[in-house]
Amino acid sequence: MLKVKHFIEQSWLLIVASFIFGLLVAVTYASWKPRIDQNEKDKLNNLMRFMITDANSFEIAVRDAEINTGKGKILKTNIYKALYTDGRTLGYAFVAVGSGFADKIKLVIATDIHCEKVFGFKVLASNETPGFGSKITEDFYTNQFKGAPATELIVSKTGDPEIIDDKIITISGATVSSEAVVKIFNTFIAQIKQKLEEQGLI
Amino acid sequence: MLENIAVSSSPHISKPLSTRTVMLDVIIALVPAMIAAVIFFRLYAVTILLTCIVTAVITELICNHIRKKPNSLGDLSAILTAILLALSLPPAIPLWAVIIGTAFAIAIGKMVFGGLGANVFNPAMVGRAFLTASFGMLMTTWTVPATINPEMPTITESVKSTDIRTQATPLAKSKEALKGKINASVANNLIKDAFTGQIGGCLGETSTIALLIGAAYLLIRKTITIHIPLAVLISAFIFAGVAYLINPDAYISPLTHLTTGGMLLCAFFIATDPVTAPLTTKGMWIFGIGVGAIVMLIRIIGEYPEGIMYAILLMNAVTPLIDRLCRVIPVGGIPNAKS
Amino acid sequence: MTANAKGQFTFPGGVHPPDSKTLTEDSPIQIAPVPKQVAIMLSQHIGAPCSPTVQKGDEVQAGQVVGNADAFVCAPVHSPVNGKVKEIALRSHVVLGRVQAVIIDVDLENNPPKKINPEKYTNGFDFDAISPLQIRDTVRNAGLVGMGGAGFPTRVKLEPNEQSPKKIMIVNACECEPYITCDYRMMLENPEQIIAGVKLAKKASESPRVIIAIEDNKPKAIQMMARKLRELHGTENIEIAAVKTKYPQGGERQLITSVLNQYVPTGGIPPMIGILVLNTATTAAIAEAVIADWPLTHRVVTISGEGVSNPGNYYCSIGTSIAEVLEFAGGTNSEAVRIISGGPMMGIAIADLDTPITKTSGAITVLTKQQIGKAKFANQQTPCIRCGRCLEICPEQLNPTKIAHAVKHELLDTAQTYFMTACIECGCCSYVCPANIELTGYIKTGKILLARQKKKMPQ
Amino acid sequence: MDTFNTLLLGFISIVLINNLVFTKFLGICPYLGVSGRIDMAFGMGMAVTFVVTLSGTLTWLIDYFLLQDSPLEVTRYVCFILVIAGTVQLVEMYVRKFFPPLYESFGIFLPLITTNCAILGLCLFINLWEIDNFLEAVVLSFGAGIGFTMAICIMAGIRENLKLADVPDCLKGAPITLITAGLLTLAFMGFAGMIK
Amino acid sequence: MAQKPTISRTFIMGLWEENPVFRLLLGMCPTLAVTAAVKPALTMGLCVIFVMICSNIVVSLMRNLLKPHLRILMFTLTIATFVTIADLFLKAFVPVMSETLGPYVPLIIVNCIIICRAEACASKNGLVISVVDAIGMGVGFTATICVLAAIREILSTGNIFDIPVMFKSFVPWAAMAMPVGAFITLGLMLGLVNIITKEKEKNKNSHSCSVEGSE
Amino acid sequence: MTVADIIQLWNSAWPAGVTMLTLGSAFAIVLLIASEKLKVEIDPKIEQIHEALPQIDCGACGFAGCGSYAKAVAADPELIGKCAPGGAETSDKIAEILSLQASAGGHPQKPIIHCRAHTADRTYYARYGGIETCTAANALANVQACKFGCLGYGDCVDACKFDALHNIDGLATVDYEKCTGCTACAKACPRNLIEMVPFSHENMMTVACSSKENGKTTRQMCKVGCIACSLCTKKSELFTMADNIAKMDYEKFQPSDQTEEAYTKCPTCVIVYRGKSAPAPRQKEKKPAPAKA
Ligand SMILES: Cc1cc2nc3c(=O)[nH]c(=O)nc-3n(C[C@H](O)[C@H](O)[C@H](O)COP(=O)(O)O)c2cc1C
Ligand SMILES: Cc1cc2nc3c(=O)[nH]c(=O)nc-3n(C[C@H](O)[C@H](O)[C@H](O)COP(=O)(O)O)c2cc1C
Ligand SMILES: Cc1cc2nc3c(=O)[nH]c(=O)nc-3n(C[C@H](O)[C@H](O)[C@H](O)COP(=O)(O)O)c2cc1C
Ligand SMILES: Cc1cc2nc3c(=O)[nH]c(=O)nc-3n(C[C@H](O)[C@H](O)[C@H](O)CO)c2cc1C
Ligand code: SF4
Ligand code: SF4
Ligand code: SF4
Ligand code: SF4
Ligand code: FES
Repeated sequence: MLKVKHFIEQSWLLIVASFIFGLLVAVTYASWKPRIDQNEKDKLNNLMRFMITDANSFEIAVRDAEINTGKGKILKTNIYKALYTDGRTLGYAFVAVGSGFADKIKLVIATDIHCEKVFGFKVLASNETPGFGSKITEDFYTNQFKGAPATELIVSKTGDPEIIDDKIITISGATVSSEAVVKIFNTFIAQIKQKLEEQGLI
Repeated sequence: MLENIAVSSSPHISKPLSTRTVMLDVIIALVPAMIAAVIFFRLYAVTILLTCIVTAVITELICNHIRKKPNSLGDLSAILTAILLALSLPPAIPLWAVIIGTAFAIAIGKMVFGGLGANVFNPAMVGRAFLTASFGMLMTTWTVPATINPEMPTITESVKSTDIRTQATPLAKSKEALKGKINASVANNLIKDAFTGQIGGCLGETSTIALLIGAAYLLIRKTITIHIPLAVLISAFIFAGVAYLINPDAYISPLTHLTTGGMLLCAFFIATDPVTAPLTTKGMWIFGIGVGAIVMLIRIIGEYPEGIMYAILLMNAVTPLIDRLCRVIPVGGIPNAKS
Repeated sequence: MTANAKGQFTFPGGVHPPDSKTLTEDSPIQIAPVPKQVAIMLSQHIGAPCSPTVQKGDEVQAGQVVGNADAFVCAPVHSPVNGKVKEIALRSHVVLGRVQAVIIDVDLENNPPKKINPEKYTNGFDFDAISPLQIRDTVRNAGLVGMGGAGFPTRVKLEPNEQSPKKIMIVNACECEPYITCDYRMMLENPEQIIAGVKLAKKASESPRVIIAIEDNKPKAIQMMARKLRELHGTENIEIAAVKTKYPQGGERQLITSVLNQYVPTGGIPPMIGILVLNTATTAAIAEAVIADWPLTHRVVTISGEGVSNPGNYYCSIGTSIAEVLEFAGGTNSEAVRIISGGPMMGIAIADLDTPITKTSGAITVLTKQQIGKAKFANQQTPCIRCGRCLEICPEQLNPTKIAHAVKHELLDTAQTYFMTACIECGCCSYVCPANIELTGYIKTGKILLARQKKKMPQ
Repeated sequence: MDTFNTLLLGFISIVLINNLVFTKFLGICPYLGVSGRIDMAFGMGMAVTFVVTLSGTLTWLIDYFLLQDSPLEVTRYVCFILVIAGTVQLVEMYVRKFFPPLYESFGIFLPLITTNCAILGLCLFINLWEIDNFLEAVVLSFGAGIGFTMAICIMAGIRENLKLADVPDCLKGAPITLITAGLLTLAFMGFAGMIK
Repeated sequence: MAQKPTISRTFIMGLWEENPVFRLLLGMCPTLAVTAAVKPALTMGLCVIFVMICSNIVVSLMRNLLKPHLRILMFTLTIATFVTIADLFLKAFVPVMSETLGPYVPLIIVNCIIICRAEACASKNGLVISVVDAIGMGVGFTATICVLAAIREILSTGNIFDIPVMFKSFVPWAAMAMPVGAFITLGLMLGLVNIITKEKEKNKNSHSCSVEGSE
Repeated sequence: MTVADIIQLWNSAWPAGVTMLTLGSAFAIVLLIASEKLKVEIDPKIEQIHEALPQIDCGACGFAGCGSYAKAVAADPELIGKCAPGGAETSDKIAEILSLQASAGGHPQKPIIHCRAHTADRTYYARYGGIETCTAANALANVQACKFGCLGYGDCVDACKFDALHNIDGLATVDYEKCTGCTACAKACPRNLIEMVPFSHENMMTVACSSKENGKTTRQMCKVGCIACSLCTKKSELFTMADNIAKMDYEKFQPSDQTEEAYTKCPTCVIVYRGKSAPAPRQKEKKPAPAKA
């Protein structure tokens, strides 16, 4: 018994403090949780709304669609459906991941309702070199995707980026990153199309 | 009584050799490469070389002034650094970038460490690395040499317009071959042009023959020893050779590797920078092999077409460790700990 | 001509400074006039200093002992002249600073200059009649110390050692320092004396084999010695080796490597591997002590350099002041800027010309600004460019630049990790350094600092 | 074989390409503070490697089995730091008592590690990278330690040389170390993009 | 030297004399990691101020109850709690910054400055001094990293707070946004600070009499 | 906020509280046991120093944490002042703990330089053009005639960490205001000119010369050296003569008429005061000018 007393004498502060701090943290979390969740949702929604401008709300069309990224690796991603105020589906959007120059690149890609035309893509997260690969977020590059056909895209070093077709002109000095985006695109788009077809959505 | 008698420690005579003569030798050895640069890149070469030298001199003067140190231009090392930096720049780089790079090379690459002899990294490569990191685009634009492009644009044009005639270097071709876009023999065929220098690339690296003349001069004058160049070239050759044997369609031939890019300039003029290379012969071999290996690693596996600069900087970083590892052993062996 | 020694006749590293021997190599040894005053240093050798055995006012005879001590590692000192002790006072010593010296006013009337008498050594001295111990005792009493520079008492060197019996004796006749020709002249003019000395030393040290090592830029000396050796001894057990001309071939550690392809352990000395090295002048002095029964009171000094009027070799009394010695050679000329006791590579610059010459002073070199070089004279050092030349030529294969820089920043431990104490202070590294850094000077300083630190440690 | 490849590439990647010090700015304090001498730097590196492997593994386990996707997720930081601080303190006491020679050679660095963000940083990054394989977590943690050791040893080598150089007074110490570190990161960019 | 800390002095100390970045060389990781632009730097600085104030308050209140073997644990526990709160706050109200700063927010826990102040100041002083110290140190830290961030942002983008400030033909130096830029800028800044301090000391020495007289 | 809200909050919060409680207690127990079972005895001085340090183990001192630094400082007081977070206060405390020991007599040991010749007072044989340290200069043959006097290249100045030594016209001079008596300078001087002396008075009298030359030679070499005339020994019994140099007995030193007379009568003015408020050394009265004319 003496030992217990000794222990309490020595450590009561830590024990009490950890309990109180635990509560404090949990209470804060509980009260802000809705906002945090909302923020997360908003982020994706905002990006998607950026591409599908008319969309009013988004909901998951296919949950955990399995995408084969090559080398036998399977990735799960949600396919969202963009809804107009009247409930009409405007298009689909999904998060795609692949390796860039330095690290993984996470994109949000949006297509039209038939998955035939691309509305565009936005970078959700990337770690490309500033001044080099970081240029994949610039309009020069992203605009080429707006309206591009949702088929296998081709990369090219030369050409006119203003012409919207399946040819994507690389950013000079960041060929690797530019190619990476296209590669991610190509890997995902066909399989997404297939998933949507399986679900009978297109 | 004997006011004009001076006393100092032995020895009282010395070899007629000074830092200045050593540096001057290297500058002389670079003359053929500079001439080649002027032949192939005309005004570009001249302006870049001059800008580099002037900036280096001014930067060094300012640094010395701030530190209240005597003028150290006399040892010519700043000028040599400037020349080597200039020779490793692409012809079409705008002059303001040259100024930034040179100032960075001298101030951050050399003077902050205490000036000549104290710097850890090769100043010229520090300057180049900073430029590459900052202005990647400008550093990868390769102008077609004047000898095969009679309407070589003038400087003012090039700064403004992006449509100077450019040309893929053999190493860019090599990268394409690695990705299976073309056959490596396309790059291998450029070797003849590379020998004279009629090819895209940095100012000083294109002409193999000019570099070899300079190298021979340095070796004859005993300004450098053969260890480092040999180690760099042999190790690069072996790596490239193994890759070539595995798949000659994807990997360019070892000889092409040795004659293109900055390999020769690096082996004879940059890796041999005494300040940033190991002191001992054994260390020099390790250093050289390391440089060769990293260059080939970057050229073959890495994302960049060329890796000379990074190889040099990385090996510079480990030079103190190499020196520690390759400590010279006195002729009488290492004495027992007891005595 | 060369012996069947198994060495390569060279050693790793080393330099080729201009040897400048033409100034004096053809000038025969001259007998120097008697000085007016001599100062006999009581510390002229490594080991315990002597205490004076005479007092102020005493009359002394030439050859008389004026200082002695009981220690084993010690050699007595003798007066080279007849005269009267003026006082016992401090005099400048080349390395030791101010040390006690017996100052003798020379009795100029009855003091004929001492001559070298070659004939003494040609007519049959009975080498068998004298025992090794007798030789060693005579050597000690004659005050013999190594005359090649270090000044270690010769008796101690000759003493046989049970643990490592002497296998080979090397006679160091390299004279690798520029300018110096005193040993060379001795070999040309008095080969008999040297050979007699070699035979005595061989007997005293009980070495079975002797190799006389001469640099191959002295063919005349090699021929002369070979001929005389054949005439006086025959070639068995005593050989001549022509070693490569390279500085510091005469360093004993280098010489051993050259001649025998053996390495003396770092921090060790030649006896550890059974080798004895003697300088030619030392052997000549042994012969003089044993055969002519005269102690070490005179030696040949090369006075050379562009800064003296009449360069040459002079047979001088030990104790003569450098100022007076220079007078023999016509004095210094107007361009002289540095007076060196010894040669230009290892010699020590002198400021106080009253410094007397000692048993180990083989040369006085006077250099002009041109020889020293402008930058070196102005002590203009530039930063080390890590060119590695100093490592390449260091005959001990040390890392002079690291040691010197560690000393400069007072990191003695670091310096020691690069084996600072193994440096033989040959000066090669400073000689080649393009940045003109006084590497040897720093290393010497470091050794002093280390020694002092060690001394202070226990407290 | 495939997992082995992943592990190897992961290891090389975190040592050379995504080195914590050079690309993630973690552990800078000891990197500046304890890189004066190679032996000290190596000791520090070893200590970090040991602790980071241990705590990387431990926190991964806690995270994976306890916190992830549970309401307790919010206590992640507190749990992580408690685990790290507690473990380090324990290990230090233990080594000090029972292995004095070991303590002398690297244990003395242990207290310094609690406040070294390389440890917590790595635990957080492993969480961020969504590593879902135990072995991978262990290898990455270990690799991070090795990467740190390499970085600090290189720096120590350079600084030992700089001790003999005439660095301007105002830049002596931390400033020149920072500048050198900057140039080192420049050099290490050579490895960028080598492994995906 | 060991004079009793006054409120104003304590505050000033943190700003310059004991500036955590320049003088104590602590908390280098966030200093370098979040200074590619001013916004994240400012956010980070504010977080640090918040955490430091809270932890200094708690530690100052508990200062007489601490047991030696649990001290470090206690400090880290306190700090971690407030860091979590700060992190949640960012996530809830400034999600963009939360994203940019990523794991560097939780890394405040091991930021040596905070533990240092907890130990060196809060565990020895009363509430008021502790809070002032926290504010002083925090503001010093924030100001410093903002200056660093401003330099880097201007050179690497030509902008500050996304407002272009450089001349039109300025080509941004991408390297300044990379680790190189961080290390070298900080290194040079430290060098500059060293020069300034030395100048100050010199001035102080030459006027030392007048300073003493006025006090 | 309603009661229901609070209950809901509590419901979602208590698991976290309990988790941390458990973790906290677990560590508390383990660390308590560990701290008692694994206690290691250490030198009380080191412990004291450790207490005085901030104990945040930041490594700014260059050591592996406060513990290592404490140990190092205890062994080598020259390392004081490396703790940046602790600042000057901590340094003072450590200095106090280590209380740089006073001499046997209870007086602080301060250095006295046994030379008083400035460049102009000395005779030189040549110009010195070598490495500019006293140790290197001392190793070369006598550039400066007096082999005993100060060389003025300042090895001691470099050794002093407290800026208490300065080279004034070729003579190392102690600033007694700043000197802490750390003995570093005494160790550094290759000529052993610097003696650590118990300062029983603020200003101590001393014979500021080390020359062991006889009077005549000293006079030739230095204008202000001790010429061993023994005058002082006749004036005061505190002075003794050995090896051609007068010496003062510092332990017994007490300013008196005798010592004052020795001071004023010394023909070369080599007896001087050294200390915080010492008067400038006496200067030899110039012989009346006409002597020359
Ligand atoms: C410091 C540095 C960073 C780089 N970062 C990237 C990058 O993030 N993304 C990329 O695609 N290329 C990057 N590159 C360029 C690649 O190495 C490669 O040279 C380029 O992709 C080739 O494209 P180009 O043919 O258009 O020059 C970088 C280059 C350097 C020197
Ligand atoms: C000394 C020297 C070092 C160089 N280092 C590099 C380097 O590290 N990286 C690089 O991309 N190019 C470097 N270059 C430029 C290349 O040699 C070559 O010109 C270029 O990389 C080939 O062009 P590409 O990038 O279009 O293939 C260097 C050039 C020289 C002269
Ligand atoms: C660098 C160096 C060079 C030397 N050169 C010679 C030389 O040329 N001739 C010589 O007799 N001794 C020379 N010595 C001295 C020898 O090493 C050795 O001390 C001497 O030969 C021993 O003989 P002793 O005891 O008779 O003097 C040199 C020493 C050193 C360190
Ligand atoms: C053989 C040789 C090669 C050199 N190479 C370089 C070089 O690559 N880059 C450079 O900046 N300086 C070079 N230098 C010059 C000099 O060493 C350089 O300015 C120092 O690194 C500056 O401290 C070289 C010097 C010599 C003798
Ligand atoms: S380090 Fe010593 S042994 Fe080597 S070259 Fe220099 S002086 Fe000679
Ligand atoms: S020779 Fe001189 S410059 Fe060359 S490494 Fe040695 S010290 Fe340095
Ligand atoms: S007192 Fe000694 S160390 Fe100081 S300057 Fe004089 S001689 Fe040099
Ligand atoms: S080194 Fe020490 S004893 Fe000498 S003057 Fe300086 S503080 Fe005083
Ligand atoms: S802030 Fe990262 S280690 Fe100190």
